[in-house]
Amino acid sequence: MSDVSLYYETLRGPVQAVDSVNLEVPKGEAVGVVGESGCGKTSTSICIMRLLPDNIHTFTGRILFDGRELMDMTDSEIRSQIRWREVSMVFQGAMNSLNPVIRVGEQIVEPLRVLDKVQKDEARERGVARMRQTGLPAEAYRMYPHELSGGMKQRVIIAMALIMSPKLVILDEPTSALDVSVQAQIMNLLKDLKREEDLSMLFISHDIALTSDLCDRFAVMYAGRVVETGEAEQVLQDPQHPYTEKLLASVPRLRSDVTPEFIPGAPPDLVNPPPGCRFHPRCPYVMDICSKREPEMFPTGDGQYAHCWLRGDEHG
Amino acid sequence: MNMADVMLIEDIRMHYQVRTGIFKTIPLRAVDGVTLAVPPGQTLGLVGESGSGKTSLGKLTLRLMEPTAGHLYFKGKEITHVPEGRLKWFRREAQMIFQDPFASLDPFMTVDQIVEEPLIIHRIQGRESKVHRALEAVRLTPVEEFINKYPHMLSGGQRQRVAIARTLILNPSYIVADEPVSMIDASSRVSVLQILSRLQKEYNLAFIYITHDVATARYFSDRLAVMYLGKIVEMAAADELISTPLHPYTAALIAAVPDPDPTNRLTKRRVIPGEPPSPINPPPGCRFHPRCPYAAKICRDEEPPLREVEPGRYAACHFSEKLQDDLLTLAHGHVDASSGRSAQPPTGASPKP
Amino acid sequence: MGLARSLLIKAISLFAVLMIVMGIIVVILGFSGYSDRLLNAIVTQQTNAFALSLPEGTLPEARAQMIADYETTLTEAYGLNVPWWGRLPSMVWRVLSLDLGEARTAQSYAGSKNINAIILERLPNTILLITSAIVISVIIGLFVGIKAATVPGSILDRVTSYFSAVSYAMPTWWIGIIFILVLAVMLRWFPTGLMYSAPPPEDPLMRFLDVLWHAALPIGALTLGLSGIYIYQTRTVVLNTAQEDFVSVARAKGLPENIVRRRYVLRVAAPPLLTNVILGLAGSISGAILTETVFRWPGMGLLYYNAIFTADEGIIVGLTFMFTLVYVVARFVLEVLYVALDPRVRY
Amino acid sequence: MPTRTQEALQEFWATKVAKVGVVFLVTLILISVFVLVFYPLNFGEELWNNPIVWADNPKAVGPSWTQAFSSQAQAEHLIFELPEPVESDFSQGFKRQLFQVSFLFEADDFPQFTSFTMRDVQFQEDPPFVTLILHRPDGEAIILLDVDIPYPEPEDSPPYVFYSEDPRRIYLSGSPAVRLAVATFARRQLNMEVLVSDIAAVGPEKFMFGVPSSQGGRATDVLKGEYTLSVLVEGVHADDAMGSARFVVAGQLFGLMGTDNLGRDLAVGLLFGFPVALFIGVVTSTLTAGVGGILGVISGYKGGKVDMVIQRTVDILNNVPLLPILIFLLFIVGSSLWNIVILLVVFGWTSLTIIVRSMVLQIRDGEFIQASVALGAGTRRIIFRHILPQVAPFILAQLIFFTPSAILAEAALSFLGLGDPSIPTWGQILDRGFSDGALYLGYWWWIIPPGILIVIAAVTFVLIALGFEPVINPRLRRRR
Repeated sequence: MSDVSLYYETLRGPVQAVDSVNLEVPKGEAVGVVGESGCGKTSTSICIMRLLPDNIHTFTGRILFDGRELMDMTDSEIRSQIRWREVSMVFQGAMNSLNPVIRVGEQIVEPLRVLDKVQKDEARERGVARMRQTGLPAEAYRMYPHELSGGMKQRVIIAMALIMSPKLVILDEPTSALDVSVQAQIMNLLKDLKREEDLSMLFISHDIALTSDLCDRFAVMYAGRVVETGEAEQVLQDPQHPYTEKLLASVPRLRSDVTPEFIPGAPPDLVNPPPGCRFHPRCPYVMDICSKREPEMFPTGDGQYAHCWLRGDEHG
Repeated sequence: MNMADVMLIEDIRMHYQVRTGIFKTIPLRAVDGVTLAVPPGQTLGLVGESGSGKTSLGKLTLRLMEPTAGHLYFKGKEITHVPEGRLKWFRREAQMIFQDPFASLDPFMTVDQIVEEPLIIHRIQGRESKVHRALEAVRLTPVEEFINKYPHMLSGGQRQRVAIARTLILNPSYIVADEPVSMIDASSRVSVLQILSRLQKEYNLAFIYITHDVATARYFSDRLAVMYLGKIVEMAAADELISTPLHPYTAALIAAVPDPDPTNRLTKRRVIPGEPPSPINPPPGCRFHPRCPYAAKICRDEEPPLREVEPGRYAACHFSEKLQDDLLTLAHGHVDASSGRSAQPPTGASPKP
Repeated sequence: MGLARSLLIKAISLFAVLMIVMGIIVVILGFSGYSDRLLNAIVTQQTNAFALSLPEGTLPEARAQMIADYETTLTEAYGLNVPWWGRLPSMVWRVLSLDLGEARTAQSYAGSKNINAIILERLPNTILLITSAIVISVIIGLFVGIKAATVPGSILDRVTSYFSAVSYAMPTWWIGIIFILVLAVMLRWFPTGLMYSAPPPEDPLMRFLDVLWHAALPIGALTLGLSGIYIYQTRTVVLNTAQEDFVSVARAKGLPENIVRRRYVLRVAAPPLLTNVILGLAGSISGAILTETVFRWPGMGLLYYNAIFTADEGIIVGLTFMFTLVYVVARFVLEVLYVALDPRVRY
Repeated sequence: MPTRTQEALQEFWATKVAKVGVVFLVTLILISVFVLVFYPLNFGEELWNNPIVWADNPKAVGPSWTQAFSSQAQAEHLIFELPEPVESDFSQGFKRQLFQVSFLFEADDFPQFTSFTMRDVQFQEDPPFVTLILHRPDGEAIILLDVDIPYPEPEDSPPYVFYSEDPRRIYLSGSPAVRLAVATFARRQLNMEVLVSDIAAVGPEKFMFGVPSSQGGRATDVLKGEYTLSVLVEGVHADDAMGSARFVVAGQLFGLMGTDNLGRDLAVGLLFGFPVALFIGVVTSTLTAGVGGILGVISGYKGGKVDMVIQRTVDILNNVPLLPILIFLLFIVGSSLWNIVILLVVFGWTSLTIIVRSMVLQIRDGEFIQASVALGAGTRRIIFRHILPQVAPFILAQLIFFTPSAILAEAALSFLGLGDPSIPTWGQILDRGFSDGALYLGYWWWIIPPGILIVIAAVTFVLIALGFEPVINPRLRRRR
């Protein structure tokens, strides 16, 4: 993804939900997109699937998937060639992601039946195989969503996301509604799947600790922009952007005695974001230039980049 | 237990009747025999997953529900079955902070009206200055900027601080905080907890902190009690309980929680299978036995009592002593994703400016 | 098994409703003295019939005695010698066992005064009218409502919402009157009322076409009155459902829009839409009274209207019972459909 | 940032339907206020149902403005008040008064009827002679009638005064004496073979205002031109006199909205319908919303046995076919406006109770209510301060939504003949028209306007309710 912007139209003016975002998901790797609520994480995933709502103000940029430019494709091409076949998605709120009146098995294999015209029995076989893989009993195939527990529903949705063997799976807060023990089960399942299927994953979460459980690379978002990207080791152990640093420091730890701190202030209104670096009103290291010019993407290490004037001085 | 405790809970039970047919009802034991004490100026963390009965227990202690059995003493006075009409003094002393700051404030009232309401209910004079002081105490400053706003104009963290101001304005001595930060963004979570800590010290408040998040519980609580299916399975000082759990469920709960660490992704978490069963039909014997990796025959037949395993450390497991080492690795050791080999707990990230 | 049980519960509760409605009607009739009058009328009528049936040569005294005896027997048989509440159980039983007695003025085509016969004759006519109107309105409602919901805010959407408002506000019977005035009286395209031409055509096909020709205006009026409501309800339910998460998931799955709409929006919206049909049923059965009156359609509604003005209590009680029965049965049928459509209510 | 109420109002006002609805509503209210100021409160009994008031109006004729669409010149309705004599003298023991009026009659159609009314006839001994003479444009005159004034009763004493309280109206078209006079006139002056029975059949006006038609036979054509009616009063005393008189040449058109078959001015009746419809709609819906809302709050907040009783009642009422039961009950209890309103409320509150109950259940378990309980707030404070403000907008929206239903239900019941006869409504006017066959005779002015007014009144509230819908259900908000 390069330079992708997505603004929504509202009564008060356009909301800059996603603003000039660059993001790369290498094959077989999991990239975590981390940020607080309203920072544009989910909107970013919507751009890739092109599941845009009606109130779009601006949608620009380039999205390259496997060498193909998605922005140039028509809606029907996206639908028949990209969605689920190449990129599938596990949505936030597993509870509402399943059609309540269709048996879960049918929902899992539906893309096979509709897009690939696979025969019923074969689809069923493949569906049950995927369900086994995600830890679901075969009997669940004929059940309705309301007969399943939250964890099982989440597994159904993961099985559904894998049914077409896509290259990339977008996971949007896949465990946020689950209990911690079930959350850990699902994370283990995702780790297995990543290894077994050589899947690329885009893991979207507000929980940086949870993200570290799965992801090889991180992209930290703040107020519609990516502020830092890099390998997990780089971002978690040597954060280069003040926001990343503060975000990490705010996480209460279970296994160390670091006292968590908070970031003063509140995220900006995206209808009217602050000029320059959007983090500058909350940044402890703020400089003159921060409120005047938007920082570029400065490389700070091998594959690590930060949008911060602090790093611009050191490296550029 | 000692009568100086602000809140003393004795073998409290809360059973509901759940209708399963037209004529059939089944008892749901949301809280099934819990004994706890909350001393002044201390925080008791109540940790558990959904359906464990932690919220029910919290509300019972505030008499938002009437217990089925057991006794509640507040500052030595029994309040178990006192009718609502004679509880007004208690309502002044005991307060609750709710999970969802978007739901716990009346959307039709301004910040001013919300914070003022307790004063009106208890007919307390000098409302304006008290509201100002309360808002200042929760750092909603300048007060003038917030006082006339409606809840929907505030962020989650700000709303929760309004809710805290509302509970504190009566100078209570006991507060039940039910997941007060779980719906707030990570960056403001800590600020809300810090405000609570500061006020606790200032006013010598007794807290029950209800949460599913072991990490914030450890940070904010003096003692922790772990609940599973309506019962307390382990109770100890927060640090001890986290670092050396004595109950398999506690260990599993801790194991499930990651710290931000790049090595996490290379290993798999040791998780307990299954999901918390419904409290409608709890398993016989130890309620955790169907999911427990160490379950033996005795666990199916005999319910383990909550006993003092070590001084000041209580656990409800037949094998607490024997399992100590295993539980430590279960909770903090990682298993390599490919080999299943135990890895050492990391020492945490070291952020630097 | 659970399915059968939940349907049984529904059946029992609907039967209870029927019983309670009957009870209320009977109590009100008794309390207000109508029941006494009703029964007295029957006794007088039957006594007169008995008097006529007596052989010619009977002596006047013996005749008077026999008639008086007969009348006493009847009075006792109908329980007129006890106050109205004493008759309650037997009355309820009579109505429940569909023994509705005799009408005072109304007659069946064959000339019978038996209320059962009259009602049974009228029932199919009413059902013909209502069923066709509801089926057509639901089809129109679904079709247009879905179209309007596809692009909320479009011209079609706005036009339909105005149409719905006006359609809701337009009494069906008045639409019928306008139809008669314009299409029957002024343009003479359709008959002004009734169900058959003056001598009904002999040929079955022609007879059927004749009924169709007569039914066109009442069905048209009912449809115009009902469809607006169905369009609006469909639009609302579909719009609500279309914003559920699982619909976005279905789109993300790469399903073509028609499948998304059919399986994810309409299939899920079907149970609430059906609820609307169930609730609409009440309105249309009621509407039939007015529509039949306007078009002089020989159904239960017209019978009811005439019964009110001839104070034919027997018919009023009988028909009120029948209306409730038809309604309750229709509701039950729809409940069964509902259970079939929504797996969540099968407990 | 605006408050919630302001936001809601903005959202409401943003929809076009709401604006149209509000404009309609204001109009309805203005008309109703006008009616309430200018009409007597017992309009129904005193005026509408009093045939004397409408006697001189033409029966079942269309509105005047339809003349514009007609190729034929229809007869205008002419009313002539004759307040005083044009001549009056007393000489030689002979009193003579002459009342006179001249008028142009240019219509292509004959008048529907003619009538003559006299007031304050007074005399000393014998009643005076009153003679009606019609002078035609062709110079002919018809002595229509010598009015018979009865002799006074023996116990009365002079001067005798007749027809002061109760003016004497003579329906000339139906008077045998007029028929005879006109028949004689037609035979002698018009040379037509006309019998008295013919005149009874077609009405005397055909000859009073006609000349033999070119078609021949007994057909006549209208004689256009200036007519004069003279009323001669002859007595023997100086103060024998007639006070005043009125002469009506009934037209084929009348007023703004025409008349019904009793000659009632439909415009007047329709106007009176405005406040009645508003009253029925608003009172019924307010009571319904009040009962439904209160029972819903009680049912939801109290729970337990109270809840169960309310819910079972709702179940029963919901499963009852409404109109037949309403008709049945109204038939038993008798139709009065209040009975209609009460029955509509009794059967109308259930839907709101169900929804309010579920809303209250949700709110009651909501955290801010629990927070208030924890603060020690009493039941009253919780219900009035926290629960009612949440459900009130919804109840208000439902109140508006109930209004058209009430208006339509009353219209339907009235149409079935179950309306309150002392208070005319649009439904009752429609019922009269329908049962008197107006429909089949093509008297559209009697059928269409009341229906349109019912629709407009109902539409007004439907539109406002539609405007409220996006406020209550944000999912339906149109994206701009």
